[in-house]
Amino acid sequence: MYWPIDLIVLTFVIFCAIAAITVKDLLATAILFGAYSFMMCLLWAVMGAVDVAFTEATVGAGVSTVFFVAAIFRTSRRTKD
Amino acid sequence: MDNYPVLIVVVPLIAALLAGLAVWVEKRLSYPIALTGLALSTFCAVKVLMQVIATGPIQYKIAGWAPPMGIEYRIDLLNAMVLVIVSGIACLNLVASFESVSQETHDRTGAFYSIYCLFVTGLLGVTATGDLFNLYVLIEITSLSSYAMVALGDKDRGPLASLNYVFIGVIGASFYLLGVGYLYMQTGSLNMADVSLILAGHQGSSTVLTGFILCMVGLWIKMALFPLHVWLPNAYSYSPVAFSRAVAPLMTKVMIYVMIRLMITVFGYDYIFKTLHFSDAVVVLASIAILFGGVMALAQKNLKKMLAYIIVCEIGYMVGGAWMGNQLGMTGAILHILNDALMTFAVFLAVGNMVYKLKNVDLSNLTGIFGKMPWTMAGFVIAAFSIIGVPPTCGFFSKWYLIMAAFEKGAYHFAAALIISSLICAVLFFRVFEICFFPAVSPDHGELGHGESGHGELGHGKSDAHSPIQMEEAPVSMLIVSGLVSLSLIVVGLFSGTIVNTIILPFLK
Amino acid sequence: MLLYGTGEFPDWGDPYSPASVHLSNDYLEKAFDQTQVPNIVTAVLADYRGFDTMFETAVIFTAGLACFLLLRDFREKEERFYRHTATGVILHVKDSQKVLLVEREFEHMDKDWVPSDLIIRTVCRIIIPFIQIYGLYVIAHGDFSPGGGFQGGVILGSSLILLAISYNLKTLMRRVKEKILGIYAAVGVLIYVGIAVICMPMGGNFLDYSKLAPLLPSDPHHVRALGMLGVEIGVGIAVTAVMVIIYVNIVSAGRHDEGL
Amino acid sequence: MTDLLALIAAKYNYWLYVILMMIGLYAMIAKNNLIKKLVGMNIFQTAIILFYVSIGYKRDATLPIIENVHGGHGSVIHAINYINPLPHVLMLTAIVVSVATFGVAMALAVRIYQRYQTLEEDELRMRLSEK
Repeated sequence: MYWPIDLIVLTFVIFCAIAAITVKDLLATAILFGAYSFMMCLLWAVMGAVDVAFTEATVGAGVSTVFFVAAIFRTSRRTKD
Repeated sequence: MDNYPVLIVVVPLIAALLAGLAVWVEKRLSYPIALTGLALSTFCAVKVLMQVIATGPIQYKIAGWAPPMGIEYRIDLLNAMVLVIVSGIACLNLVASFESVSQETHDRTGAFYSIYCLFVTGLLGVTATGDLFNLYVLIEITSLSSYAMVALGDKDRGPLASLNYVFIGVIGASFYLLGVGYLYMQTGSLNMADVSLILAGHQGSSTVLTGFILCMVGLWIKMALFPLHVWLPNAYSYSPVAFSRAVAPLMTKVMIYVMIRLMITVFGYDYIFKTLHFSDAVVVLASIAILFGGVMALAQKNLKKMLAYIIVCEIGYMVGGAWMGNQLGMTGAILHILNDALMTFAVFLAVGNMVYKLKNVDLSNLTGIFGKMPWTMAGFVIAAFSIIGVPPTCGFFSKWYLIMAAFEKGAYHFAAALIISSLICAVLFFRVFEICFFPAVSPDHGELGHGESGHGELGHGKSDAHSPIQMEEAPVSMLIVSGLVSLSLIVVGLFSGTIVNTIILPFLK
Repeated sequence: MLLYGTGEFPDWGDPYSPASVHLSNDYLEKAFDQTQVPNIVTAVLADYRGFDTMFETAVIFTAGLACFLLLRDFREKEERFYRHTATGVILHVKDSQKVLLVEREFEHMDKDWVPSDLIIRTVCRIIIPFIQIYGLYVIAHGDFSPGGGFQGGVILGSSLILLAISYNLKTLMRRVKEKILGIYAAVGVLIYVGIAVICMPMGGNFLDYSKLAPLLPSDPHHVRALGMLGVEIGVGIAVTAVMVIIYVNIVSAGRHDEGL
Repeated sequence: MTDLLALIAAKYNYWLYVILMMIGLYAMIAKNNLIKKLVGMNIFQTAIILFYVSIGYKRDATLPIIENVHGGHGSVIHAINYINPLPHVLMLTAIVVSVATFGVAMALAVRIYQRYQTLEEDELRMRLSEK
């Protein structure tokens, strides 16, 4: 494992997590959450859990985000926090 | 046939799937399929219980792999008893709920039966399994199906109560999963028996301690022990009756079973009561839970909510008994699993009958119901006596064991809490009886006004229509089940000595 | 408290930590000989711990059923829907015309509707079959490479969702009827449970694939791998159907008529 | 001090998981919007998955897929060369469970919005007490 890449991915994971829960637009939350899942998936692929990474890529970054956007489409984008 | 242990769990699953298919093919088939599935499962459970009593624990290797590698079912006396309780109550409840389900869920009855079977599958699987991770998956099946069913209840508040339940349920399950992860890290195994063998060599490890605490906290959230109980009253009282009748007696009791299973089989007495030193604190917590549940129950205006708080109180009994650290306490707790499941079921059956007729069970709406529904109320009275702990009914005996255990341990606060809560229950139920016994004072129904305004109006119109006293009983199937269960309360009470001697004491040895 | 527990953890990546020594070595060393499946994760998932996976599929089924139960709203079935099915008789020949018809009716139904881009539409139409083939590959090839029934099912499901996004929900619902989805979801799990149950009259325990040998026309050595393949196909079908059910119910709030 | 640094360096994955879990828990408790809470819930679950995957990792080991399937039939498989597969299996199941929960929770959120036209918790509470 090449440590600078690792460090960058780790930073991104935490950054995306914090950003996803702080932005005030739910659509942005959805996209940041997708990015978070994808970073997580990279992290797992680096750790050798390819099956888990594959699942996370399809589920976390793919289908969850779509469900998310669908739910926002049916509710509202606005949020107070 | 030696496949009974797995059939107990798989038959309801198949029934759920077929019922799910029937939704699209022929809607009327769902109910008979579900009923057959649960009845078969009960049959298997009884078979297994008899076999276990005769020959000792059964081990079933799923997929034929030896335990630490594959998943195994290990059925001993405690398991077998809880399996019979769960499948029996689930089956009886289904018999009783045909009418109320079609009343409450309209065009979706088929899907409801399917998801109900999945719920029961989850509970049975949790009880039967001997694998820590399999337990987690099954807990999730149970919770997912209960989220869905809670949301189906009250149109206004059901979904919100359910979403809060989702958040708390997920936290609970995740804590449990995390605890299992810590244990796995220390032992490298997930099989309960195997883990406990390896753990014997790691008594002082902080990882094991953290894992233990995480598992326990997760389970406490799931069973709604006092400071973590907030989700329970709303979730139970806003759900459809057919479901609250099943979830109230079963869900928390199965979680308590899991706690006892982890305490005895995985960690062992020695670890919990000799190495760790917080069992007293848990007993204190349980006492507070008992008192709090009782007091909150007194403050409720709605019968269903009141009963939900009584469940919080009963959970305190069982947790306290299990953590007392002596044999009497454990006996009391296990016996109380059986008794409490039965009496909660009985009391919720009666409430279900009332809801079927009245729609709304605010206390102010129950006036004069004795005259209208005498059989229902007879069942209610027996169940209430059992919850209070009047001698011939079964509730008395488990409380007796618990109080004896408290005196043996010197935990007088727990004994005091038990007695006080019994008194509170007595006050509570006699208040209900009083309201139910006397018919509404006069035609003007002035006393109805102080109910919650929206509901009060609705109840007002309803009771107006029925103001001349006449028999307004619930359907026969509901009554028969109600009567049967109330009878069983007394029978179990009379035979509790036998139950303790054949099932619980041999298990604890 | 969590950090307190961390203090005694074995170092990260330590090959001799208890977790990687006790059981995993057994799996690693024996799995291939016993099952003939080189991807050990799949072997453990579908065979040693196949019971977990069965309930995992049941969880998915529960989720689909729950979404249906919570959101599905039968009340407002519009007659418009029938008109669409009437236009959709001819397939592929007059595709552009058919789409135009749908568009015209859609404009007054859905006020948020934006005309979708021709490029997006064409590209999606071209790539959807490839996505589906990839999904099938992932399901079938789960024994040898990462992937399996669940991932493949999700990919297949998302290809259908892509169809709904790039065209509109009606296009999807016209091709895949709700009834079909519901039946597939249940049948997928039933395939899994069925394979597991068949093992019992064949003399084995529940899920014991090795007892299926007399039923399958192949080398008994590979029978476990074949059993896993069957199971994965079941999982794939169920997951595909459930993903579409959840998406459709959420996006149209249970009406199944309009949506993203 | 160097001890502490060494401790952090050796176990930084575990630290990361604790941090993520706290972020998730914070979002679930402190946020007002129900969808934000759901995001928190998902982060919480992924943190646990990260924890499990970290348990399974072995230094200098390769993926748990046996090489040379067809050629080297007699060759012995050395467990030390492969990453522990069991946590991966468990986590596949956990991911599936978490997406199922997520879907159901989203459905609930849509139901709530249909009924109350809001997803903010304080507004919901206000609507409820109005009645």
